[in-house]
Amino acid sequence: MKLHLTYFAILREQRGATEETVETDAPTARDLYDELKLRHRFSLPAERVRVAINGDFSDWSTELEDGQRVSFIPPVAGG
Amino acid sequence: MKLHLTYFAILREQRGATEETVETDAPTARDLYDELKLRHRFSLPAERVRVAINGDFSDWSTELEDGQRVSFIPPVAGG
Amino acid sequence: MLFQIVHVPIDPSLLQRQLANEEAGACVTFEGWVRRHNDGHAVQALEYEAYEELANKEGLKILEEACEKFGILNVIAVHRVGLLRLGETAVWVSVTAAHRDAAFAGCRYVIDEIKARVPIWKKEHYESGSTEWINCAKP
Amino acid sequence: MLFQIVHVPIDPSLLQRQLANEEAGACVTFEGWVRRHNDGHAVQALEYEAYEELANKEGLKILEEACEKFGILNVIAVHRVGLLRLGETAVWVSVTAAHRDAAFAGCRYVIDEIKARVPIWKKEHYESGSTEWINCAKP
Repeated sequence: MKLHLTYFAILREQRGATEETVETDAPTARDLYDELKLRHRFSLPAERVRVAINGDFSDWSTELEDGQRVSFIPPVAGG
Repeated sequence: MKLHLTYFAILREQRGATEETVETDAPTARDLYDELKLRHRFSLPAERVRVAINGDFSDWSTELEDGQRVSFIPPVAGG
Repeated sequence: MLFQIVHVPIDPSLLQRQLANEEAGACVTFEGWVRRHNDGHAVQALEYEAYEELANKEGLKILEEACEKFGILNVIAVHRVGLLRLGETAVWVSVTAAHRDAAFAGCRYVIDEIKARVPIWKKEHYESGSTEWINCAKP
Repeated sequence: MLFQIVHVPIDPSLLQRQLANEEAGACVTFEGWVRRHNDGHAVQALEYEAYEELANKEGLKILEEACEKFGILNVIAVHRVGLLRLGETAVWVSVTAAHRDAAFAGCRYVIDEIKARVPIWKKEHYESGSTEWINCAKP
């Protein structure tokens, strides 16, 4: 399936891109992060990252579907 | 002795004056308040009033001296 | 550190500029506004009166206590006196600190102590035409 | 109730005017300022970045929670993104209520939750030339 990814902050810098479309067989959001972490050498373990699907916070165990927008949320630091 | 009195808020209205100079033999601030309360029918019991002498909070038991500035402080309500 | 009794409307932006400080990460500000209802009465205006000499001394003492207790960087407190209309600001307290814990605690302390200790009095003017000195009703 | 991510300097007086309310007796405002020192580092500037779509949803959810939990009258929260210099305001939260207990508690809740939950990130630029994404260092 095809997924549309957006990256923010430290993940955007480590990926070297703000967004990309990927082809993947990862069944869950967690599997996708693990795959990308390995490919792009992300420094943050999944335990410190959250996932958002189609603009809402979601669970790592959520099954991915073709065409979704997926974003990984590094530890926040507003204020 | 002669004392210079200033009145605020409800005491000013009940006295009908902002300030006055009085001749008194009242030994303490508390005695003076009791004397004035009777004379001017102040509604507030001394327990709910504080006294300031020469611009500083003081004790009711303070002995008065000629020429002092004495003010009675009704319950405050700033803010 | 500044405590003031003023007879004109309070200008927050002018006051807050005096608190600018590169070591401050947090600024907490309290404003007390004249509101329409108090204890079920419809308020039309408030009249504040102060014993200014003593209010200034006691106010400054409170600010010094706040600095010492909470390690704040700076604090300004201004109380207006005279006749105030609905919506106007009666009191303005602003506190800066490196972090927000101290700024919140310091600001809260200052307004609580001002209300409890500073010789300022408030007379409510009601729509009915009657008036009342707050906290001074017979026991 | 308003939550906003803005790309320009925050104008407090303009925002606060929207909170005017004759039932409000208390207004508590928190401002987060860029300060020179953090954890012993000399900071030159801060860079904030947000996932705006999600930040707006999560921000509004926090404001709704604050209204429900504390019975406040209104709340506005604005967070700036982009490059900020020393002394500039990164976040502004202002809460009105009938009384100060609710205004203080509501304001504190909103800033705490924004810091913990809203997808906004901060990169510190140090005088040494190095930079760091806050909270993202290796464990």
